[in-house]
Amino acid sequence: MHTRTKLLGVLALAAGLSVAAPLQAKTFKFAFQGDVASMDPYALAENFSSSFHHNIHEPLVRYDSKLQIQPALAVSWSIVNPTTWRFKLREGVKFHNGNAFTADDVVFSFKRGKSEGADMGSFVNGIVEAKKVDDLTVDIVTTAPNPILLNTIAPFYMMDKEWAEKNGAEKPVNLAKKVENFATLNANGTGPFKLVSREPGVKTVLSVNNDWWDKANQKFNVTEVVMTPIGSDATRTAALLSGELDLIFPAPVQDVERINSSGVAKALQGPELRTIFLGMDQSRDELLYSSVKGKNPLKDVRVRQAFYQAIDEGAIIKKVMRGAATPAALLLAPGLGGFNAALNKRLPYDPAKAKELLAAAGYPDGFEIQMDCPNDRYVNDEQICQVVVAMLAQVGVKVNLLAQTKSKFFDKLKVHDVSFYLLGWIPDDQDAGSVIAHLMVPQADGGLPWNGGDYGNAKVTELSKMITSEIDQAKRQGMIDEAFSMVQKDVGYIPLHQQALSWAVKNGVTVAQRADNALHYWYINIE
Amino acid sequence: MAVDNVSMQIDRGEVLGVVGESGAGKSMTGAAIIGLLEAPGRIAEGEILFEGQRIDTLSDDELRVIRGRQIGAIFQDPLTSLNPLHTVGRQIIDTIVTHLKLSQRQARARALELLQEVGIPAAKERIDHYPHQFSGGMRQRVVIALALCADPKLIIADEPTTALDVSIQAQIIALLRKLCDEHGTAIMLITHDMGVIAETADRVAVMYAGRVGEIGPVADIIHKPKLPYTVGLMGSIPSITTEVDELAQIDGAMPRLNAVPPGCRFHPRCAHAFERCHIDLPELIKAGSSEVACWLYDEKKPGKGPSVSRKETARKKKASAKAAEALPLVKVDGLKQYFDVSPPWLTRVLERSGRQIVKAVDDLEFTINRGETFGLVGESGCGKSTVARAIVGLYTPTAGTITYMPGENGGATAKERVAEFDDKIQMIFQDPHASLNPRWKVADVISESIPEDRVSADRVAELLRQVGLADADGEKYPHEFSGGQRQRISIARALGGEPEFLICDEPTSALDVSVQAQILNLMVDLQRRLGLTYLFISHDLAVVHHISTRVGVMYLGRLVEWAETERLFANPQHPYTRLLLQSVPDLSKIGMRRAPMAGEVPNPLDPPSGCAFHPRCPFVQDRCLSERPMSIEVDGTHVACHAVEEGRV
Amino acid sequence: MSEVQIPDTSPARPGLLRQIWQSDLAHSFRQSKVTVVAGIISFGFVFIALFAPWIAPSNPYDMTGISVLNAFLPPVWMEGGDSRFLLGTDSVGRDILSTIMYGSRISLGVGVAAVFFAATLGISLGLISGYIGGRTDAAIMRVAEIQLSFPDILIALLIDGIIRSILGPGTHGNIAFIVVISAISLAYWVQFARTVRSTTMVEKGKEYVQAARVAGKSPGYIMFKHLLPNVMGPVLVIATINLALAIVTEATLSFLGVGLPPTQPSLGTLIRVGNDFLFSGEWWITIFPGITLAIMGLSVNLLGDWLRDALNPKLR
Amino acid sequence: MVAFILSRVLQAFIVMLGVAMIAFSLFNYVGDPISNLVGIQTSAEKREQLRESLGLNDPAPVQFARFISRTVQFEFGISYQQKRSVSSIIAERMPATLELSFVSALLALFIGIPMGVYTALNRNSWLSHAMLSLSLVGVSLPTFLIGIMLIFVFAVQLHALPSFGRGQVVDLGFWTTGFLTASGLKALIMPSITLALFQMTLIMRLVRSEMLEVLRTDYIKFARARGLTRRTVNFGYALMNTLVPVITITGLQLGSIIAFAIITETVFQWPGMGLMFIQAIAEVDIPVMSTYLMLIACFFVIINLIVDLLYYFVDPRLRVDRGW
Repeated sequence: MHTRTKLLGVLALAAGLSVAAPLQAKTFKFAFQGDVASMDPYALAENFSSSFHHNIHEPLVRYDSKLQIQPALAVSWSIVNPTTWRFKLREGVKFHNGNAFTADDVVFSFKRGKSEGADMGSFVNGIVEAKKVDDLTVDIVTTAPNPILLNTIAPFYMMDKEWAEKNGAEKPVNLAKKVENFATLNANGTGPFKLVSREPGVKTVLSVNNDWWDKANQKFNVTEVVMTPIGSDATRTAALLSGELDLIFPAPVQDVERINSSGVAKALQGPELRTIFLGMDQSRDELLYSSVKGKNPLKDVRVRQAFYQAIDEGAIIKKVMRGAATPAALLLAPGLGGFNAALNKRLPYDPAKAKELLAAAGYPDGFEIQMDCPNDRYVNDEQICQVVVAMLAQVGVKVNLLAQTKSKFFDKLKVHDVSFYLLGWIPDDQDAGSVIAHLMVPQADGGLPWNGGDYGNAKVTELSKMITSEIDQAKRQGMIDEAFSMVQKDVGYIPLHQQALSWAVKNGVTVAQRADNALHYWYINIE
Repeated sequence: MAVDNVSMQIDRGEVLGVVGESGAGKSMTGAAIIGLLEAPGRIAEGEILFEGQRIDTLSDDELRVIRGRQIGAIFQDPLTSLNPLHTVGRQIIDTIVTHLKLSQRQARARALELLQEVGIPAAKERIDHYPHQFSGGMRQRVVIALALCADPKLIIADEPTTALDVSIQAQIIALLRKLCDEHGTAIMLITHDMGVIAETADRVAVMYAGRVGEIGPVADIIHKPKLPYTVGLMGSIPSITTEVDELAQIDGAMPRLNAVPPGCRFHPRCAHAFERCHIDLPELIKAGSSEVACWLYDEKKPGKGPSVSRKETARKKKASAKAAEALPLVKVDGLKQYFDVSPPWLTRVLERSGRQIVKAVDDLEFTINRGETFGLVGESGCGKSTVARAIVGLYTPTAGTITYMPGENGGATAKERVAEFDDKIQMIFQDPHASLNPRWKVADVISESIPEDRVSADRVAELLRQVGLADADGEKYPHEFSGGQRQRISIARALGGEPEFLICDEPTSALDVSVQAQILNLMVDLQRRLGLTYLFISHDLAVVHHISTRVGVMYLGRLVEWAETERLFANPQHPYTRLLLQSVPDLSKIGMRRAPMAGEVPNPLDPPSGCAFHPRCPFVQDRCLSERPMSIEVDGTHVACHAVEEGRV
Repeated sequence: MSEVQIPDTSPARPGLLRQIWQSDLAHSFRQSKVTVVAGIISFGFVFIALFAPWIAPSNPYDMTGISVLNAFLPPVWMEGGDSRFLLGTDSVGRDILSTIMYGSRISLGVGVAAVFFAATLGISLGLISGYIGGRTDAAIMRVAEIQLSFPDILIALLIDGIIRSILGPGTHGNIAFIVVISAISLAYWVQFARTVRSTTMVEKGKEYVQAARVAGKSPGYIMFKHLLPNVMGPVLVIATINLALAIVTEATLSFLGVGLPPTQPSLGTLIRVGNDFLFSGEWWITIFPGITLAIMGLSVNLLGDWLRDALNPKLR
Repeated sequence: MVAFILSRVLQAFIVMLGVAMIAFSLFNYVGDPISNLVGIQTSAEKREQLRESLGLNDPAPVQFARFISRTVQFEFGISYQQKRSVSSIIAERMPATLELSFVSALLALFIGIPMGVYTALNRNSWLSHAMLSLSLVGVSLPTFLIGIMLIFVFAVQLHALPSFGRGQVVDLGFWTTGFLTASGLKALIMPSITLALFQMTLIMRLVRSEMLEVLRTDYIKFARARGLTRRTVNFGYALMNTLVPVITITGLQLGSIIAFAIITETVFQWPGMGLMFIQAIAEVDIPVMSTYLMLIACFFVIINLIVDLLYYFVDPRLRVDRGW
């Protein structure tokens, strides 16, 4: 009898612990195919992490659901001189721990974002510093005039200086001391959700921040969010269909039909802004992974074009993507700044032509090359690669595929330890300029590691610099078009398609699906 | 069909001996009576009556009540007959309460009584001990106590003494006999050892190939056997009292039970077989005080049965006569062979125990002369096999020398034994199943010992013929042969290097007596023809008596006595030799009742001080406890005993 | 019974198929219908493995013959099936039947190779350890013990991981076979070594070995000529059972994504790749390889089981 | 007794030292620990500084000693991928794996042993044959295949059980448990069955063959010859003696459950150490790999120790000296 009472006591305790949420609690449970790398918003500049952090931390300016810039922690801004922007901060904003949000926090955040171990380079590299003017006013000084500064800093979130310093999280990593950064597991932002618990790779729980400043947007009824990483497509689908989850992200394209016909959930599909493309090493004199020795076949534009025309993108979309993709000829998706539909025309699929080109380039019997591919990053990434391998085989090029997990793949890509690879790209600032800066400028000319094949063309490099600081939109568009045309002419990349956004939600759950694939919990309602 | 048409009867208080060679079906008969035949065995026909009640048709549960309560059983190996995880007390009590309506406390009291009755000293403490804490002989006593739990009317004892040493064997036999007399219990004593039967049984049933061949009073079976098989069997058993030149020999081997010949199963080996024996299976018929299953005794063929063909003439010791003037061939001097059996270093440190050294052979000295057979006897663990292995070079002696041909060219010691002597010394092993590589053809086995330059098919064939096998046998694998034939192959292998000196380590102890006789005869024959010298090691005094010219007795690593065979057996000096000779069961000891000497073989890890035999010696004095006796010569007998030296014996 | 049983491991007389057929081993084989079926199936797999290039409808490694437009075709008996693809096609348009045949070839090949190397290593070390004894024995057995603290699959995973990180990821695609085979064989040698060691220690004490020593034979000779043939019985049993284990281990490694690449898929790789389509209706991509793997594992295991019982006289 | 335990502990210690050596070499010699810690842009000078400050330039024995001293303080370094201390990662993941393994071990034992005993005692009943055939299927089928099938049937088709994860867990501060909630218990069902199946069949077959062996021994025959009841013979004598050798192997089997959980955890996305290990292998996250290795070794050593002690209490031959 005694033991029984004791057991009941424990059960009651358990209930108390697990159902701590307020009455009418609406818990939103969803699964992503991976996990957020860290609770530190500066740890990794990656699309999903960025969209996740936005629920906890906020930027000075943000995108609305139509991807238009709107004020967030800054209420207004003005250009003091071409390289200095002045931001007026929102009054009365509090961090989750109750600290007030001030100019000091902005200054601290930019400093932290530029420090060792932060992965915020693309957002803060062009910024010299943030200067405090008064408690609610900050100046941001840029290295050069930046026409899209607001887009650039939209994914850059503000952290609490006092909290970070108190907890020893001044820097994203502290390697020498071999201690973990406090912010890896904890977060303190101003956003609509607070971090409740964090178990990396297992589960992350957020709860609503009732003191959020943005009363106008507080129309959602979700009070708790549980995020679980589920790597396996099949498991993710199964969990949605068995009612364990409210949303899966992404929904495997092969399961879309099944989900829609299940009656318990439906797929949400729409065009996404990420372009999937193939990159080629065009700088080395000899490829790292190829049967061709002493020269680099991919330096020959004919070979690159042969690759391009050997790939039947129509078949990929039909079979691998099951129709859930749009063919692409540019590394820029429709709807992004600088997109020109006139340029978005793919070279036709023509294996005969491809063979001819290869023969002309001196490879009538083709050659052997290795292809690097992530296997858990993009929709059906590994399968796309497999199909590409098969298609290139038809024109005599034997491709050895190395598909591995995204972190290993990115490690390789960023040091350009690849010969031929698949990558997807979505500009964080929603603008063509950063696409060119990230992917089309060789490292020797100040390019970024993401240009894995080190594609370079002096004219494009020059254009890139001009685009970054050209304020006149028409002129700027001309430059962008010229740069993209040159890349197309060079066949610097082989664009494949924009994959469709593919989420699936349980019936009775409404979400807003933004074209940049960001999932923001403050748009979610559960019946 | 394993056991066929076996009929026998046991009366109250009677000991019925069932003898036969291995595979004759003795154990199966015993198992059938208590309903413990193992699948696929079953009783196909016939009935078993116990006190007039038919028990073979009973269900398992009904039979269970009879087992233990009415019929007890004793198995061969006391080491495996007891559950290692329960105390002996618990095992006895379990059995008692199963059969008798006694409380735990009463059962325990009875268990204690039983243990005392079977002669377990300090039974009060021992009752709570586990089996592994008892020695082999003590365990067999516990097994007997277990069989006696419910005071059964019949005990089936299957080879109860086979696994025991001679001196212990005598104790157990005496115990069984005593119980039989005191409780009026009938015992079915199953054994292959005629000596045990002679001493214990009232009547004897001789089994052959699954049938009872002859059954009758023990004296008649031994002295006036009627069945030709029994006649041959009795003739093939060596004795410590009689001398024969050659043992009677039954050629061939008993058929396997799945391939018995038609007619009388013994006819292929029978010298007296006539037509009818090939066709009709004989049934038991009355012949004098016995019953015999043999057509020779059929009324329709009246006439004399065969007579015992034992030549009781005294043997001229040709070999030994020669040995006197012969040169020494092997001289063993101060041989010590120690083994380190210490637990690992760590355990020793933690348990604060020192190194543990087994002194398997401790200061041994003897000489073997050319052309003689030197017999080495002793109980298990006395170190006799170690001596063999040391001489043949398998061990490097801890101390002492073994010199080969000490007289010629200065000889060669064991350590410097060179290749030319490798071939001169060969060895024959005990287990014919383990001594031949089962994956090798016989010809290859034999070739192994032939020096490489002389290997040829002819040589192999010659060796095979020498040991009585056919040329074609070389192409067969060892498993195609019987135990005796394998031992012949083993001998052929030993002869391959044209040795002068053969070390025979228990060469016949794994064989049945009739086969043993064949091998012994073969060895004697080979010795005569090839002029071999033997070191013959055995625990069987009768065999050693039969074959040796000189005999040495070992006890705990030391040679306590050695002398010419006749002298030693006729006039033993050392108390231990006397004990052995007194304990050994022998055909001549029919119905002998005696009080065997108590005591057990000490642990060789911790031998007694002084004279190792002193704890068991009736003549022990203080000196024996502290001083190790040196060997002295008394009338041609070398003996190491203070009592003999002081003339107290 | 005191009669010593003779194990029926008798080697057949050379060159006489008839004798093999009549041997006790063959007899006990024929006695068990299940074993006969398992034997026939195993033989079938060996046949497929050896002759896949000639009997498979198409070559799944030959990328030139594959069209993605044929992807996801169901088995021929279902609506939309194509007569060219009996069991349907996978996600890149390969014929499932052919990938299974080639996959079986790879699975079986990797299994046999891994067991062969494991056995070679294990037998050598076991013989040395058992015969020489002393410190050599202690050293080898200590290593074995440490390795035994970990389950095979973990050892295989670990070795796989280590080799891969030493070689660097770039080369992995091409030498995945070597990686997987060495991982599995290094995971399984211990069992061979321990069995051979204990058998060796038993056999070493037997008198035929002493007879050879008396005849002055060298340790190498004794180990090779006397002991090796006599330890082969248990080794054969372990090898068969371990073959089944190795096949399953390879499949598991491949399923976990650290085994063989999808370009040269083993059955495990096929299951892993197909698993993503299990719920989307294209079940044949994973179910058929799954069934094949199960049947292969089961039949080899059945053979191993029978062999163990047949070679162990005590169990009869 | 003390000597026995001490010598066992010492042996265990030696094994652990060996494993630590392997883990250490993994750590230091597989790949460059520095380039795994810093970004590609870090200068050579800075790398050298870091190398010096981490003591990577010290002689190997010094480094090993330091490694050991850190290890005994549960400091296993920082995960290359997660940039978090490995000990906290392990601490988070351990409860999930241990709970799963515990339930599976119970299932394997309490179903496997009775099945083994039944099949040994009733060798020829059809049920025994059925169990044996099933067990062979259990041994032959890869774990992951069984898991996939279970998910397909019970989660996807029947919606009866969750297909992944631990369900609702209760955080007790030092431990998270799924035992206290209905969803946690439901989530346990399929993974634990999947994980237990293989061990269960192994244990069953082991118990069966050991028991058959014991039933053939002389003391069982002798016990039957004394007319002891079938129950006493089968359970008082045979089963006890069967369990003595079974204990060792079963102990090892149960230990391997923890490691076998790798597969089950992958299939069911069970957030335990196995899943962590697989991710670490795919990402070549050496600190996590080597720590996991040592941890598993540690579990094994502990289980072995317990088995030895059990043995000691069960088997009087070890406990009581021969004496007399």
